Amino acid sequence: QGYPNIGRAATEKEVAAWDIDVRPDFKGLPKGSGTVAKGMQVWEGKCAQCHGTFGESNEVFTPIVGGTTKEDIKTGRVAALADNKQPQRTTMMKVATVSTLWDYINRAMPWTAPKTLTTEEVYSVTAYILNMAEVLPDEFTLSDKNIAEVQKLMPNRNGMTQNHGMWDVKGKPDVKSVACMKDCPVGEHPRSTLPEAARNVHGNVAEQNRSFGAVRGADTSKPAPT
Amino acid sequence: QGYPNIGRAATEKEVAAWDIDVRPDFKGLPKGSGTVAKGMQVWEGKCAQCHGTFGESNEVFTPIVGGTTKEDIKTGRVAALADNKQPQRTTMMKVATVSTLWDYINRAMPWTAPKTLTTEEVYSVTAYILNMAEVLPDEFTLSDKNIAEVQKLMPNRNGMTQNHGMWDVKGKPDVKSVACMKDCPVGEHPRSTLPEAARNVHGNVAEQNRSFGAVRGADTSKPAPT
Amino acid sequence: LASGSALAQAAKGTAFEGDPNILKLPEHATTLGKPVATNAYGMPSKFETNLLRRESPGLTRVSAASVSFTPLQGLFGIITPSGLHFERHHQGWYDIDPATHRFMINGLVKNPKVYTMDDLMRLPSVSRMHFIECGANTAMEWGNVAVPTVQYSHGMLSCSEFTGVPLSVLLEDAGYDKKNAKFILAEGGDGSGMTRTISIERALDDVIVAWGMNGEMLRPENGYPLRLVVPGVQGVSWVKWLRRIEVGDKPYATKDEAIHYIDAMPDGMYRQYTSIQECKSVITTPSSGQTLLDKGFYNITGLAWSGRGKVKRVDVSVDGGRNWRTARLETPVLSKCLTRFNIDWVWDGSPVVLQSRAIDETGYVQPKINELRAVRGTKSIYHNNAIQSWKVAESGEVSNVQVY
Amino acid sequence: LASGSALAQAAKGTAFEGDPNILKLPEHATTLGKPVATNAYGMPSKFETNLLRRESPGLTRVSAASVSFTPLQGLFGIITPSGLHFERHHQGWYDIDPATHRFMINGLVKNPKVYTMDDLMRLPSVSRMHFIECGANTAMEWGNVAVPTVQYSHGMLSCSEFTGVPLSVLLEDAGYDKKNAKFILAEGGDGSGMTRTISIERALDDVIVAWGMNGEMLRPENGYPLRLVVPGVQGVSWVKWLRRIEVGDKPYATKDEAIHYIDAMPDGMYRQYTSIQECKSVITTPSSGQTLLDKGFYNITGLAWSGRGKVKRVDVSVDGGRNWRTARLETPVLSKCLTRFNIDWVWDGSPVVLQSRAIDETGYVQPKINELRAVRGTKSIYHNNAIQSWKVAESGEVSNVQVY
Ligand code: HEC
Ligand code: HEC
Ligand SMILES: [Ca+2]
Ligand SMILES: [Ca+2]
Ligand SMILES: [Ca+2]
Ligand SMILES: [Ca+2]
Ligand SMILES: [Ca+2]
Ligand SMILES: [Ca+2]
Ligand SMILES: [Co+2]
Ligand SMILES: [Co+2]
Repeated sequence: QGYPNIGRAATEKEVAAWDIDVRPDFKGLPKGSGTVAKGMQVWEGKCAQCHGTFGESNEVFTPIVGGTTKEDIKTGRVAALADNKQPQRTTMMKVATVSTLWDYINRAMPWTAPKTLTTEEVYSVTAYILNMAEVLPDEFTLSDKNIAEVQKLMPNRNGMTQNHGMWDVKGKPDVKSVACMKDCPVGEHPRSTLPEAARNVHGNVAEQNRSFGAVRGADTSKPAPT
Repeated sequence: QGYPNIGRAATEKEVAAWDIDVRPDFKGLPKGSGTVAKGMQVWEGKCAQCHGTFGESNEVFTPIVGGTTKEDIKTGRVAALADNKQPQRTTMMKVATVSTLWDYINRAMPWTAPKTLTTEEVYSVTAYILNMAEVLPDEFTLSDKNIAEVQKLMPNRNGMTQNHGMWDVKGKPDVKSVACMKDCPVGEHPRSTLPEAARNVHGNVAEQNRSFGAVRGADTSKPAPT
Repeated sequence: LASGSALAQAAKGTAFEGDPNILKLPEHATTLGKPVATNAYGMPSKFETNLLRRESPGLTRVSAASVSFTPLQGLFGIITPSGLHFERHHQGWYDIDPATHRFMINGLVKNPKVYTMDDLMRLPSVSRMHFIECGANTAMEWGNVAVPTVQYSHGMLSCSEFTGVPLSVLLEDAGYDKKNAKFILAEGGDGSGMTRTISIERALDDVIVAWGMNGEMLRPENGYPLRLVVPGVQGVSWVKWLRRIEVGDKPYATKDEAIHYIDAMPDGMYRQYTSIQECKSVITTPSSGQTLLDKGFYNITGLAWSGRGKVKRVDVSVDGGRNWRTARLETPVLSKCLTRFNIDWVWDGSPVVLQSRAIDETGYVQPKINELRAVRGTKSIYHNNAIQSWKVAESGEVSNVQVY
Repeated sequence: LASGSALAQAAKGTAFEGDPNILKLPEHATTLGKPVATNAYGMPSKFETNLLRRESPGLTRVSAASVSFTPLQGLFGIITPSGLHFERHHQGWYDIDPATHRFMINGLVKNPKVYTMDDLMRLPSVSRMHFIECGANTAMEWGNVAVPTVQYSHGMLSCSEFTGVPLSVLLEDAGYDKKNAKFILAEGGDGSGMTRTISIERALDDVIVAWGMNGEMLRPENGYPLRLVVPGVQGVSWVKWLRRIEVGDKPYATKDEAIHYIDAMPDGMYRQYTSIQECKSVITTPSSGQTLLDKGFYNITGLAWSGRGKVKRVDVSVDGGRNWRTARLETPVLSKCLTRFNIDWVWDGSPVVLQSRAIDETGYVQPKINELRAVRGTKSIYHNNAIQSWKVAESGEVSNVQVY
C-alpha cells in the first residue's frame, strides 16, 4: 500500500451519516414521502418566519416563490427571466432541478438548525414550496416514487445551459477583446459615474485608507470637491 | 528631473542633526576633548550601574573591560583570543577601532537615554574605558587631535581580517563540502546529544507544538522515554 | 494634513532651517523601546487600523450569509495578510476543534476512507501560491457604477500560499474508479454543508486538500482546519471546513451551482457550472475614494490574475483607454496567482482616467464592460472581469466611472 | 492523546460501528455560525496558541536586547506569518508614527535629500520574496548540541514578500557619486541607531527601502514604517526604523560590525564584514522535541535557502548521512528566498537519524559541522550553516544530535 498506517476504511454507518447529497437523477434520495398539507405545517412552524408565509419575504433572503406561470410549467422556461418584468429573481424562477431543493433543504434548512428535519419533513416542505409556486396541487404527496415526474413540471427545467467555455480550464472564452495600444476608439465622457447617494453609504472612505502614503482617503462625509 | 515633486533638499542643520557616524579614519568625529578623570565621573554616574564599576559586569551585557595585556597593546593582537584562556570575550578584547567605541557610545549609550551625552562626555568616557583597560594613563586627555595616536594602542587593532568570501555575493566560500549520495562515511554514534539539563529549560515542548497533526510535542517536563 | 510630501513641507516656512521631526530627535531615538516577545503573536501597528475587512451595506440581508471585503486599496505585493482575507460564509463560521475533525472519501472508490487531521498531515504535501476570487466579485458593477472603492468593487479577492495534500494523492489512496469517475463533489462540515461539483480533470490536476495558509494553519473564517483549494476556479468551490469528497459520474446541481453562481444570459437562460475565473486586473493605487495630494510623480500599482494560467502582460492607460503602455510585472509570476504590476506616471494636474488591462498566457485579453455586456447582457451577476476605470479629478480625488 | 490517526482510532473498539465525530453530527453542522467581519482583522484559531515566538532563556541578559524565535516546527510553506516573524532588537522596539518619520540620504551625493513616507510611497516600487536570517542563527550549536527544538536552533529565520522602492532609485535620485561611492551606511531611527556598512554593489543590486511586508505595512517589531531589505545578507544589515543612508568611500566599522557579527577564527583573528548567509537547510517536521505517534508513512518537510541565489537541490538522509535521496522542491524557487522541500518516508519503528543538505545554484554544498569547524574552529558564533541531525528514537521522540 502507498501510505502505510494512514487513514482507515469508512464504516457503512459513517458513510450513511455523511453521504446525504441528492443528485438531479435522484441518486442519494432516501425512500420516503410527504404531503403538501404536512409541508404547510413545517413551513409555517420552521420556515415562514424567515421566508414569509408565501415564500415571498426578502427580509432575510431573496424570495423563494413567485414569478413563475402555468405557461412556464409547460415550456420549462421561465419567461420572466427573458423579459425581466419581475423585480427580483426568485428561487423558483431559477431552479431547474427539484433535487436541488430537496438536497439543500435537507442539508441546510432551517438556517439556524440545519440537518434537523426528518426525511418526511423534507419531502413535505419541498412539496409545499412547489405547491405555493402552483406546480403541485394541494392534495399532492411527494415521494421517491413520483419525484421524477415532478421534475418534469419544474418551471425552469429547460433554463440551464452548460454550453460555455468556463467549465474547462482550456475552454474557449465567449468574449474576445483585442489589445489596442494607440489611438484606440473611446467615448469622450464616462458612461456611468458613482451616484452621489453611493458616495458615503459604506462609511467615510477617509477612514478606510491610511493617513499617510501616496494618497489619502477622500472625505466622503462631504460632497466631492469641484 | 526623474521624479517630479518627490522629496526635497536636506538642509545643513538637518544633515548635522542626523549625520553622527564616526569612521575608523575619524571622518565624522566632532572636534573636542575629554579627560580620563571626567570620564570616571560619567562612568560612575551613567554607566557603572549596568556595566560594573570596572566595566566587568555581565549582569546586563557582556563585560566591556578585561582580558587584554600590555603585550597585546604592543602587538595589536589580543593573545587570549587565540589561547582561549579567558572565560569571556570582552569588548576591549575584540574591538580593533577606537572610532567604534566613540561612535557607539555617542549614538546609543547610556542604554535607556541614548544620544544624550555631550561630545565632551563621549570623549571622556571613551578615554576612561581605555584607561580601565590600561591602554591610556590616568592623566590622559583624549581629543580629536590625538585620537589617531590612541588608535595605535588598541590591543586588538591587528585582530581583524577582511580576507574571506562572505562580503561579496560572488565571493569564494572557505568551506567546500561534497555531496556524497551512497555509502557515505559517517561515525556510528552521535558525537553530541542534547544534555538532559537542556531538555526542559525552554519550557515544556509539548506546549510548543500543535496537539494534532503529523506529530506531537514531547513532554519535556518528564525525562525522555527509553 | 498630518505629513504631506517633504517638498510641500519645506515650502511652508521662509528661511527653512529644517523639519522639527529631524532637528529635534524623536522620543524613540533617545529612550529604550519595548522588549522582544512583548507580543508573542504580533499585530499590525496602531496606525494601521483603517485597513480592515468590511461588509457592503445592503449587499446581503444577514451577516452570517454575507461577505466581508479585503481592503485592496491599502495592500502591497501579492500575498494577502491572512487577517484581511475576504470572507464569504453561507451559514456563518466556526472555529472547529481539529482533534474532532474528520475527512471522508466515498462514492466511486474501491476503499471509502476516513482520515483524521493527523493522517492528512502525514501525507505528501505541496505548498503553492494561488489567488481566490469569488465568482460574484465586481458583481455590483455589471450594470452601472455602484460602489465607492476598490475594496467593495474587487475585494472578494485574496491570494495566499496554501499547503496541503494534493487531492490526487487522496483519490489514489482511496482507489478511485479511473474508468467511471467524471466528477467529484466537495462538501463542507458547516451548517450550509456547502457542496460543489468539480470535474475529475481539475480534481486530479492541481486541487489541494489544504490546512496551511501563509505559513500557519488556515484561519477559522477561511475553513480551519481543512479547505479545498481549487486553483483558477471561483471561491465557492474552495469548500471550507471540508468534511467529504465523493467521486461520481454525474454533476450534482447543488444549491450553489443550480440557484446561485449561475450566470444569467440575455435570452433568459442560465449558464451553469461557470467555474473558471477569467483574466482580470485592477489598479489598486490610485483608486476610487483616494485623493492625490499633489501633482508630480506617482507609481501606479495594481493586481492582475487569470484562472487559466499565468499573466503574460498588463497594459495601463492614463487617458481612458486611448493609449496604453505596458507595466512592469513583479516576480514571481505564477499560474493562477495574483501578479503585481507597477508603472511610472507623472500627473500634470489635469483630469484623467486610469485603466489597466491584463492578458494571460492563453492570449486572452481582459475585455471592456461593453464587450462583456454585448455577449452576456447586464444581469449576469457573476464573472465580471471588465476593465476598471478610475477618474482622477482636478482636485486629486479619484472616483469610480465606466469609460469605454 | 486527543485524536491520533483514524486507523488507531478504529482499532480501539471491537465491532467498530464508526467514529462518534462522524455518527453524531457536530454542533457546527447543525447550528448557525458567526457573521462575517466578526473579526475585522482576523486572528489564528484558538487551537493554535502553542505556536508563538519565544525567547531562549539565558541567551541574552535583557529582553530589549534579545531575540524571539519563529516557531519553525509548526509552520508550512515559505511565507512566515508576520505575527510570528522572529524579532531581534538591540534597544527595544517602537510603534513609530509614519506621519513624523523621515528618511535622509547624504554623503557622497550631489543632492542630500529628505523624504517623507508620502514621498517614498509615490516612487517606483517592487515586491519581492526574500528570507531574512540573523547571522547568529544556530550560533548556540557551534560547539555541542544545546537547544531542544528547531525554534531555538534555527528560528532566527523568516521569509516574507517585501514591497518598497529599490535603493538604487533613491541613490540615483540623490545623484550619488558614481566614481567614489564604494560603501553605504544604513542607520536606524531607534535608540541603538543601528548602523551597518553595505557595499555599493549590493546597494545598487537588489536592496530595497521597504515599507510593505506580506501585503500590509511592516509590523512595528520589524521596523514599521521603514526598513532596509538586503537580500542574502544577514538580518542585522536589514536596518529597521530606517532613517538615513549615507554614501561613502570607506567602511564604517560600527559596533555591530566591529565588536559583534564578526566571526572568531581559531587563530584568534576575527573575520569582519561577513555578510552573506551561505546555503543552509533544516528539516522542520519531524524535528527535535516532536514525537511520532506511530510507524508508517510520513512526509519529511523542511526549508532550504542561500544568500548567493537559488536553491538547486536538497537531499535528505534517513540513516544519519550514509545514503541520500533528493527531495521535491515546492515552487516558486526564488533567489535569496526560502524554498520548501518535501520527501516521502516510511518509518519502520527503529531508531534513525534524519538530515537534510542543500546545494545552491553556485554549486556550493551545505557542509557538515565538522567541515565548518575544520576551517573556522568552535568559537565563530556566526554563520553556522551546518547540516542538522535529528535522531528519532524507538519511542518516536525526536531529539537534537550531531552526527557526522
Ligand atoms: C432563520 C432564518 C431561516 C429559516 C428559519 C429558514 N431559512 Fe431558508 N434560508 C435562509 C437564508 C439566510 C438562506 C440563504 C443561505 C445562503 O446564503 O446560502 C436561506 C435559503 C433557503 C433556500 C435556498 C434559496 C435560494 O434561492 O438559494 C431554500 C429553498 C430555503 N431556505 C428553504 C427553507 C425551508 C424549507 C425552511 C424551513 C424548513 C427554511 N428555509 C428556514 C434563512 C432561513
Ligand atoms: C541601563 C543599562 C546600561 C547603561 C546605563 C549603559 N549601558 Fe552600555 N550597554 C548596555 C547594553 C544592554 C548594551 C548592549 C546593547 C546591544 O545589545 O546592542 C550595552 C552596550 C555597550 C557597549 C558596547 C559593548 C559591546 O561589546 O557591544 C559599550 C561600549 C557601552 N555599552 C558603553 C556604555 C557607556 C559608556 C555608558 C554610559 C555613558 C553605558 N554603556 C551605559 C546597557 C547599558
Ligand atoms: Ca496510524
Ligand atoms: Ca452521494
Ligand atoms: Ca510634493
Ligand atoms: Ca557621516
Ligand atoms: Ca447571500
Ligand atoms: Ca545581545
Ligand atoms: Co462566492
Ligand atoms: Co542578528
